[in-house]
Amino acid sequence: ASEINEDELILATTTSLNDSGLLDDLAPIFESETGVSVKIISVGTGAALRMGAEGDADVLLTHAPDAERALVENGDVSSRTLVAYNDFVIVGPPDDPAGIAGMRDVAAALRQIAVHGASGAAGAAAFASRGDDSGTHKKEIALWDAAGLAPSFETDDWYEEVGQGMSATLTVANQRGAYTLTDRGTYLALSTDIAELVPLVEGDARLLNFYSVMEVDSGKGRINSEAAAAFRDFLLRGDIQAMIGDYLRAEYGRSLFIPAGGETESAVAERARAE
Amino acid sequence: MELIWDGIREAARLWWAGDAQIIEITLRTLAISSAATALALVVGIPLGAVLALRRFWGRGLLVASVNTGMGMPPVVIGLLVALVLWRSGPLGGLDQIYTPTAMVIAQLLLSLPMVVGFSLASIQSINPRLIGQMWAMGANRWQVLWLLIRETRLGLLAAVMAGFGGAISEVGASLQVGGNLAGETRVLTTAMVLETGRGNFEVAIALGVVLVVLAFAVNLILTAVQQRRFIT
Amino acid sequence: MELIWDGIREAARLWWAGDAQIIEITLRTLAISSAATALALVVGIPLGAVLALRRFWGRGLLVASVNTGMGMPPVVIGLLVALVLWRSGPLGGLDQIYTPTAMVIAQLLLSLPMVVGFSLASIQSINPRLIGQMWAMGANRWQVLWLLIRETRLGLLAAVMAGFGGAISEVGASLQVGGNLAGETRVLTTAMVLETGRGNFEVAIALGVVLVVLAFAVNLILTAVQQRRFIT
Amino acid sequence: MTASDAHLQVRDLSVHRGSVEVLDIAEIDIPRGQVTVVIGPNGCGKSTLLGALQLVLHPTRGELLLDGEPMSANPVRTRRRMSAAFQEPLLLSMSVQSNVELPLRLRGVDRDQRRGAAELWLERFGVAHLADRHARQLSGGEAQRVSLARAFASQPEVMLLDEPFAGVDAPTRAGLIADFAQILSVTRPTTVLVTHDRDEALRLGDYAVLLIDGRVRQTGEPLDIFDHPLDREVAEFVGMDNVIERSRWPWPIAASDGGYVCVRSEQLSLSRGSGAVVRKVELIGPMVSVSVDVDGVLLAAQVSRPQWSALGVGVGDEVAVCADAEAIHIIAAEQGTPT
Amino acid sequence: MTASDAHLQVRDLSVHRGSVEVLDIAEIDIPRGQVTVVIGPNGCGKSTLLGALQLVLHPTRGELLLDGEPMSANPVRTRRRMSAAFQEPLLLSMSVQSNVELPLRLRGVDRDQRRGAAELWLERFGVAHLADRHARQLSGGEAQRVSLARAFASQPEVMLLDEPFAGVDAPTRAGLIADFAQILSVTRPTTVLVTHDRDEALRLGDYAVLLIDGRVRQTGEPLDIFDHPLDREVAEFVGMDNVIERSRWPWPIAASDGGYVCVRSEQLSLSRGSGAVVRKVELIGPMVSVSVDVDGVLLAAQVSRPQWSALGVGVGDEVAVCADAEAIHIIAAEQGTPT
Ligand SMILES: Nc1ncnc2c1ncn2[C@@H]1O[C@H](COP(=O)(O)OP(=O)(O)OP(=O)(O)O)[C@@H](O)[C@H]1O
Ligand SMILES: Nc1ncnc2c1ncn2[C@@H]1O[C@H](COP(=O)(O)OP(=O)(O)OP(=O)(O)O)[C@@H](O)[C@H]1O
Ligand SMILES: [Mg+2]
Ligand SMILES: [Mg+2]
Repeated sequence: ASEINEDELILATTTSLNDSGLLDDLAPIFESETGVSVKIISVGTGAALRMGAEGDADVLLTHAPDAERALVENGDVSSRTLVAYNDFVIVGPPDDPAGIAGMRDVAAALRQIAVHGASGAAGAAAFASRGDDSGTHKKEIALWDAAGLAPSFETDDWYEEVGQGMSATLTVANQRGAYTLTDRGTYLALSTDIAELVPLVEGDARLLNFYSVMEVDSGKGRINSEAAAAFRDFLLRGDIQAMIGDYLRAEYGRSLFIPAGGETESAVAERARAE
Repeated sequence: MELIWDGIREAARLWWAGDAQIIEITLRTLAISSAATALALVVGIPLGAVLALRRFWGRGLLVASVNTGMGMPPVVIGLLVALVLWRSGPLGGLDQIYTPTAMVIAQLLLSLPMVVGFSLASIQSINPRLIGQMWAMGANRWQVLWLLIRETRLGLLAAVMAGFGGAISEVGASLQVGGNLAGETRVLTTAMVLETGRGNFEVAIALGVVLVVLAFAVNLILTAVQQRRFIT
Repeated sequence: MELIWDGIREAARLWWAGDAQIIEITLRTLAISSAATALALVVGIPLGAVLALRRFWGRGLLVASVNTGMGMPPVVIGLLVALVLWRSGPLGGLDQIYTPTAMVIAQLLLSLPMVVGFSLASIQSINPRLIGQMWAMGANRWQVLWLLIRETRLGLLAAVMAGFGGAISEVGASLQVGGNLAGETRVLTTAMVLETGRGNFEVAIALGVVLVVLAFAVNLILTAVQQRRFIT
Repeated sequence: MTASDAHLQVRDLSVHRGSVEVLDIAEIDIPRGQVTVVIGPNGCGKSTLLGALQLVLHPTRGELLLDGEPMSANPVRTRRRMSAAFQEPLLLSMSVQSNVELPLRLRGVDRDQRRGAAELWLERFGVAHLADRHARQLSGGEAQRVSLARAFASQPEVMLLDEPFAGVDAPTRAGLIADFAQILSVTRPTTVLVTHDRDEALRLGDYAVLLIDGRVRQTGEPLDIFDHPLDREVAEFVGMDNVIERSRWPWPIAASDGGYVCVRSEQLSLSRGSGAVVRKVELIGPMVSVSVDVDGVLLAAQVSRPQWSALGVGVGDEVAVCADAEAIHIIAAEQGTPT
Repeated sequence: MTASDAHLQVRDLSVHRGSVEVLDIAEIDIPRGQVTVVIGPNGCGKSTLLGALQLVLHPTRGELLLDGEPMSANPVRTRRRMSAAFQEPLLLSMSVQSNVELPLRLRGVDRDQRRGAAELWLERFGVAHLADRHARQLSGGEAQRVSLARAFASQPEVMLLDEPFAGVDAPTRAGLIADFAQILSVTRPTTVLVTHDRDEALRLGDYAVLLIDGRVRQTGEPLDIFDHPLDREVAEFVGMDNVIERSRWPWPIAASDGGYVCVRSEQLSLSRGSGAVVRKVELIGPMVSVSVDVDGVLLAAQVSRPQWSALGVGVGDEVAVCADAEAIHIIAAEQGTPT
C-alpha cells in the first residue's frame, strides 16, 4: 500500500485562492489532459505549507513568499515558481476617519491609522487584522514593520485580531467600520455584501501579492512528483497563463490575476513600479 | 433579512430547475450521513446496553468518556482522523483521506457518543424488573437487546435524530477529512462554507435551506415513528 | 501520530506555564457555554415537559421541529443570528454582534433543541400513572415539574451533557457571531480552527486536549450525579 | 342520607379511556366520615372512579362535588384535601422516608413535622425499618405498605384507597384491617376503598357501591348487598354460589313466577338424613365443599371439617339438606333479568 | 420423596440484595409435576426465590438443579423450559396479543401456532376481548390475567407464579382457581406458586415451603403446615389465632412442660352452657368472631351467623367452649422458642 498513487494529485492551496474559483476552472482541463485527478485542498496558508513539509500534499499553490522561501531552503519543496500576482488593498469605511484615502505610501497610511486609533477620538476607526498567519497576515505584519510599528490586540485597543479567513475578516471590518488589508480578489468577490468598505490605499509596490507553485520534494514519501511537475508546467503554459489573466476580467472590469509565469518577484515589482 | 428570502427563493429555484449539482450534493450528503448514523446505531446501541446493564470496573470512567465524547468538537475529531489518514499517518497507505469513507468515519465518531450516551440513559431508565422479565421469557442476549430497543424506542429515536442531526450538520471534520472536493466529497455543509467564502450568500443560504428541509423531512418521519404508539 | 503526543505535551506545558492567554480563553469558553446551557435548561425542560404531557393541535409538528433543530447546522444558526444582529439587521442597534452575548445566544439556540428533545423523550417514558400519582399527592404545576425532573434525572443529565457538549464543541456559529476576536470572543474551538489553519497542529491539538479535559471534568461531575442513585 | 351528609358527590359522570366510555354514573353520594367500599369485577371501572375523584382522569361529562363545591374549581387545593393510594404502589425513586414525607412537603409542612408523621405511619404499617431504603428496593408487600403510609401521613379529609391490602400477607393483613378500622374510627376521614375481598368490604365498609361494566348496580350497606343482591349478576358477583331459577328450586317457596332463589353455600346446612345425594366432596382448607343433588338440582354446600367428619358420609350417600329461611334470598323476576 | 422425584433442587442457596443476604436456604426439593406453594410473610424472600429459580437474580452461593443438572450451565435453554408470572404484571409496551405470543416468538414458534396458543389462553383467563389492546391500557386485574396467560402459553415444564391471583376479583378468582387446578392436573407442569392466600395454598398446593426471614422454616403438605406448625412464629403465620402458653391453657392436657397450645378460632365451638364469658363480638361477613374469657385466658372463636343467632347470647353472658381434641395442636418447648 505504500506505492505512489499515480492517479491523483493533492494540491494544497489557500482558502482565498480557492474561494476565487479559478482552480475549479483549471483543474478539469488538467485532468482531461493527463487523466490525473486533482484534489484541491483549501486550507490556511500555514496549514498548506505544513502539509507540504509533512509530505501530505504533492504540490502547493500559496501566496506567502517569505514562508515559501523557508520551505525551499529546508528542502521541503524541490521547486518554487511564480505563477501570477495581483495586489492587496487597504479598505475602510467611506467616511475614512483616519484620512488615508488616496495615499500611495502604504507605510505612511498605516502609521496614520495607528495614530488615529490611539487618539481614542470619538468615532475612531479600528484596524481588523486577519491574525491567522496567512499570506495576507504575513504581508500585513511586514507592512507594519515597514511602518516601524508592531501593534497588538493586547496593547492597542484599536487593533483587532479576527483570526479568520479573508471574507470573515472583511465582514467583521464591515460591521465594525474598521480598516483592513485585503487581497483584491476576495474584496471584489464580496464587494456587493460589504458596502461599508471602500478601497482607500492601493498601488504601492509593497502591496503586490505573489502566487507561487511549489513541487513537494519527492523524498517526502509517496509524492506523485511526476504529476506535480506536470501541474507546474501546466500552470506556466501559455494558454493557461492567458486563461488566468482573463479569469473574471469581464465581470470585474480588470484582471483578478495577472499572469507572471516563471518571472521573478523583483522583476514584477520593478515593472509594477514603472506603471 | 432579505438575504434569507433570497436564499429561500434561490433554493426553490435550484431545486425546481433540477440543478444537477445540488441534487448530487444532497444525495451525497444523505448517503454519507445516513451511513455514519447507521454504523453509529449498530455499534452504539449494544455498547449503550452493556454500559447500562453490566457493572464492571472502570464503567464509571467509560460512561464519563462517552458523555465527554458528546462534547468532542468536530474540529478535534477531524484533525485526529486526518492525522491518521494523511499520507504521513499510520493508515496513510490506505489512501482514504479526502474520500467519502473518511467522512463517514469522522461523522461516525461524532455521532457515536450521542447514540451510546442516550441508549445508556434510556435503557437505564427501564424498570430493572422488566428486564428480568425479558430474560425470564427465555430471550437470549440478542433478543433481549431487541426487546430493549423496542421498549426504549422513544429515547432511542431521539438519539437517532440527534446522531443524524449531528452528522449531517457537521462541517469542521467533513472539511478536514473530506477536503470539500467537487463531485467527490462536497456535501451541503462544506458547500455552504465554500459559497459563504466566495461571497455567494444567497447560494449558501439556499444550501442551508435544503439542509434544513432535508433534516426536517427525515426527522418528521422519525418523529412520526417515535410518537406513533404513544398513548396517554 | 507523534503530533498527538506533541499536542498533549504542549497542552501540559501551556497549562503548567500558566499561559495567560490559554487560561483566559478557557475561562471564557466555560463562561459562555455554561451560560448558554443554563439558559437552555431553564427554557428547554419546561418546554419538553409541556410537549410530553399535553396534547394540542400542532404538537406533532412542533415535536418534529424540535427534533429537526437537533440537526440544525451551526453555520445556519450562526448565519441567522448574525443576520439579526448585524448593523443592517433588526437588532443591529444593540451592537451585540461579535460579543460574548451573541455567542451565548447562538449556542443557546443550538443546545435548546437537544434539551427540549431529550426532556420530551425522558418525560414521555415515565409511567403515566406515576405522573397521575404526583398530581394526586397535591403537587402544583411547578412541583410536578420538579418531581418530573427528579424522576428523569438520568435522561435529563444526558440532555444536559449533550447540550453542554454541543455548545462547547460548536465552532461554526461562534465564528460567525463571535468573530473569533482575540481577547474578546476567542474560545477554545475557534482558537483551534485558527491554529489548524496556521498549520500549528500541535497547538490545535493542545487546545483540543484542554477542551476535552474540560468537558471530561464537567461530565465526570455530571456523570457522578447521574449514576449516583442508580441501583440494580 | 341527605345531600348535606354527602362529603363527595358524583353527578352524571362519564369517563372515557381511549375512545371507550368506561364509566357512566348517574349519581353517587359518599357519606362524610365513613368508609365507602367500591366493589365490582375486574375492569368494571373502580380504579377509573378513584382516578376521577382524585382529578387525575378527566371526565368527558359530569360534576364532582366536595362539600357541595365543584372539585375542579381549584384542582390543586382540592387534591390537597385528599390523598390516594393507587392500585400499584407508585413510589418515586427516592428513599422510602422521602416518599412518605412527599405529600406533606408539597403542602409546605416543615421538616420536623414531616419526619414525625412519616415515622409514625411507617411504624403503624410495619415498615419503619425500611425508612432509609430506596423505594426500588422493596418487596411487593413492602411497597404497598409504604404507599399506604404515604396516603395516611398527610391526614387528609378524604382518602381514596385502591385495594390497599392486596399484596399484604395474611396475618399482617388481619392486623392491619383491625388497626385500620380503629384508626378510621378515631380520625374519621371520608374513605373510599376499592376491594376485591368480601371480608374487607364487610369489616371496613359502612356503605358500599357495586359497579358492573362502568355503571352503579347497587348501593347500600355492604352486608345488605352481599345478602340481598338486586339481580342475578350481582348475586353471582357477591358469591351466591347457588342461584337457582325459582321454578327449579326443590322446596316450596312463596308463589310468584320467575326470578331466582339464591343461597350461599355456607348457609346450606347438612345433617344425617335423606333427600339429597352427595355428588362431589372437596377439601378447601378448614372447610369442606360438598355438591349435593336435590331432585336433580345441584346445590353447593360448605361445612367445617369437624362437622363433616361428624356427619360421616361420602360420595353417593344420602344426606339431609336444610336451608335457613333467613339465609334464602329471592330475586324478583323483573330484577333477575336485567336489560 | 427421593431425589429423582425432585424436578428442581435448591442446594445451599444464598442470595443478596444490595449488601443484605435476603435468602439463605439449605435445601429445597421441588417435586415433579406437582404444585409447590411458597408461603411466608412480606419480605421473607418468596419473590427472590422465584427470581433465583428463573436465573434472573444471581445467587452469591449455592446450586440450582433442574433434572439434576446445574441450571446455570445454559441459562437461556434452562429458562426456555420454564416460564414465570412475576408479582407485578410486567408487560411490554406492545399489544396484549403480542405480549402473550412473545415467549413463543422468542422460542421460534411459528406465527399460526403462536396466535392459536395466545388466543386459547387469553380466552381461558377471560381476557380474549382485550387481545388488541395496548398493554398499557389495562386495569390491574386485566393486566394480571394477561401476565398469567403469557406464562401458560408456552406450556413449559416448570411454571413459576408469584401471587397469580392477587388482583383478580373474587368470583373470577374462584373460577380461575378451579380451572387452574384442573389445567394443572391435566398437563402437570411442575409449578411453584407464591401466595398469601390460605385457601389458594390449600386448594392448589401438593407441597408447601414456608419461608420466614429468608430461611425455610417448614415444608410438607400445606394442610399439615397449617394444622401442625412447628414453632410459634409459624403458628402465628398460618393463622392460629389462639397460641397459648401451655401452662396457661385452661383445660387439662398431656403433661410435659413449656411449649404452646394452638387452636384456630374456627375450631373452637361454642354452645349453650357455662365455663366462659363472652367479652367481644364482631361480625365479619357471614361469620361472627367472638372473644371469650376462660379462667382469665382470652380465646378467639368464630362461628357462623346462623349458629350464633341460634345460641342467643351476648357480651357478658356465659357460654360453654369446646375445643375439638383433633383440632388442638401442641408445639413442644424446644420448638416453640426458635433461636
Ligand atoms: N432490589 C432490592 N434491593 C435490596 N433489597 C431488596 C430488593 N428487593 C427486595 N429486597 C428485600 O429483599 C427481601 C426479600 O424480598 P422479596 O421480594 O423476595 O420478598 P417477598 O417474600 O416476595 O415479599 P412480598 O410478599 O412482599 O412480595 C425483602 O426484605 C426486601 O426488602
Ligand atoms: N389507559 C387505558 N386506556 C384504555 N382503556 C383503559 C385504560 N385503563 C383501563 N382501561 C379500561 O377501562 C376499564 C376500567 O378500568 P379500571 O382500571 O377502572 O378497572 P378496575 O375496576 O379498577 O379493574 P381491576 O379490578 O382489574 O383493577 C377496563 O375495561 C379497562 O380495560
Ligand atoms: Mg383497578
Ligand atoms: Mg414478592
